[in-house]
Amino acid sequence: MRRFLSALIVLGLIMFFISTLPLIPEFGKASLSKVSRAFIDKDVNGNGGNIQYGVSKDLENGAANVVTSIVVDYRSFDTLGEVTVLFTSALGVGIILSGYKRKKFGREPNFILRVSVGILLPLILLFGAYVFIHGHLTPGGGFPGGTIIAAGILLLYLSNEEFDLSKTVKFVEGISGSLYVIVGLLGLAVSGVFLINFLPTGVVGNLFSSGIVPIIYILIGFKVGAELSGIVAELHREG
Amino acid sequence: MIILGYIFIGIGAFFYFLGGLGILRMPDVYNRLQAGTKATTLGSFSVILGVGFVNMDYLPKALLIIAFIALTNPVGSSVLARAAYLIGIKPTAKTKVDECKGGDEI
Amino acid sequence: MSFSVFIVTFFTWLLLTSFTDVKEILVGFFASLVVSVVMKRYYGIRFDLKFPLRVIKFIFIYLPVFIWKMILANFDVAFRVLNPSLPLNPGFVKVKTDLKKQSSKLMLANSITLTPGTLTLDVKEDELCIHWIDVKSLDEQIKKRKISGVFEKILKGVFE
Amino acid sequence: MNVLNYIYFILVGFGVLFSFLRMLLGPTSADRLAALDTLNVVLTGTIVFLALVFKNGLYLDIALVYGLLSFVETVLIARYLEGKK
Repeated sequence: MRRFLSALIVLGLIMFFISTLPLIPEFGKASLSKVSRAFIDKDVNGNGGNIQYGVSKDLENGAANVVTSIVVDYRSFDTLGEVTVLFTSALGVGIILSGYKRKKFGREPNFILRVSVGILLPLILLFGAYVFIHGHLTPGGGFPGGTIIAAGILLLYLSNEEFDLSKTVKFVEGISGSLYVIVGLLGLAVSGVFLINFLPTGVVGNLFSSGIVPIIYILIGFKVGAELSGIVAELHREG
Repeated sequence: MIILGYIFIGIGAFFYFLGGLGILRMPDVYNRLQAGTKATTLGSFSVILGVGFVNMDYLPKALLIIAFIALTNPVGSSVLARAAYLIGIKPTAKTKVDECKGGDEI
Repeated sequence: MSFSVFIVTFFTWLLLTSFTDVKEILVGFFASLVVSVVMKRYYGIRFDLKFPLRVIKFIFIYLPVFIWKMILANFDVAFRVLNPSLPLNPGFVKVKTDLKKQSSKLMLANSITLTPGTLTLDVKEDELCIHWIDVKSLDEQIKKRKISGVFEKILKGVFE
Repeated sequence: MNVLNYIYFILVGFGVLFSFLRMLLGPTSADRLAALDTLNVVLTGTIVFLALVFKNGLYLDIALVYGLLSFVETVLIARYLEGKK
């Protein structure tokens, strides 16, 4: 009876979602407010015709991805705060779980898993780096890239018992966090505003086209990857 | 080339269908994994290679995804089969031979 | 830094960015340099001077056999799944292998998983525990020939 | 090429439906995880195919991320199922 009821509820929800689908506007045809239109025109997909992907140069912000330009350029100070929130939660996990002795999994790790993770891990790290280096061109960025790196570290923990990186993680985290603030202070020194985009922007769609946005995203990627890996390490140590 | 690509995609879709059917019909978890893993791996190769053929710009990344699936998919099913064997999930009654002797002495 | 990791990651980067731009290749060079410095301890494969020969052997001898066996495996699965009476005669068998290196044992296990009617459960030193969907015989020689014979010969040439 | 897309989605839809049924029915958790693993690989291939349908190469990146996460998920749950001795 319970199963039947739950199946009924799920069916009802699916019907509801399908019935709401036609209400969503088609891709690229949403009616935008003045503000979002202005931001999109400053970046790439402006329908006004004055900004084109791969042609226009020296824009105010050259990121091809509008969300990236807002997150890491116009509201970069907010992102600094978000990274701090993540840092605080990692610190909390570390404080609560520290002091326990390290336990091991009941079974010894699988041979096939251990060797294949040994082969895959550099590629996973490289893919995380790819995601956060291309954060201003593709839907990606520091946070997803860091998460991919942490997933790789999680795989390493699952397959390898004798392994610990708590020290390295803290080091990388601290370095990248303070570099973020230093980049902001450089903006303050050059133009008088904290975290301003003081580097030149190139042609939209190139790799070096968005001033300090890629640099900050690389730092965020390192920092988020280190923090999440630290959380994984603490949880694993707790058993 | 486009036609060849779509033929590959069709073959891959058929193998995906077979994989689902195998997962549903086989009697125990080991046989299910056999059917599921083989069919979906070849299906993925075929679909992704077909997409690479239809649009040549995608080909390098498609090859990368193929290599990734070729490395991870058998490992995943192998780890899962080992876990099922270690916790002692009974194979189907048709199973006659068991040289690995259950438990930890694999 | 570990040179083999560098080669693999740099090639992966080239595939990811589709060989487009000089700047991309430059950035990829540095990224794979960093990864290879970080990862020098945790890596299974070591390359040496015979590496190009191995790649050629891998592509022209291993891959065709592997793909052919995979297609056979899928027709086997199709035959079993679509047959209304489900012809099965499963069992767990042990097979010994002569391969020594870890990476070649991994490749052997993966190849066995993807070829007709077999699934590797675990590898322990030189024994593989295999779920075989259609047990033909329990004799050592026949088992080995049926399950891992071809691949073992090829992989010995490629990796060791 | 619209008809071909429909053929693909019908075949794959049946595959997804069957493995979903197994995920609901499966007597043990290993069965459910096996069905989930199959489902994930099918979905990875389908995301790659969507790159063709929507003419947008970014779906390939998404497929790579999805494949990676599904691998991590399978391994993690399998290691959890193994449990202690």
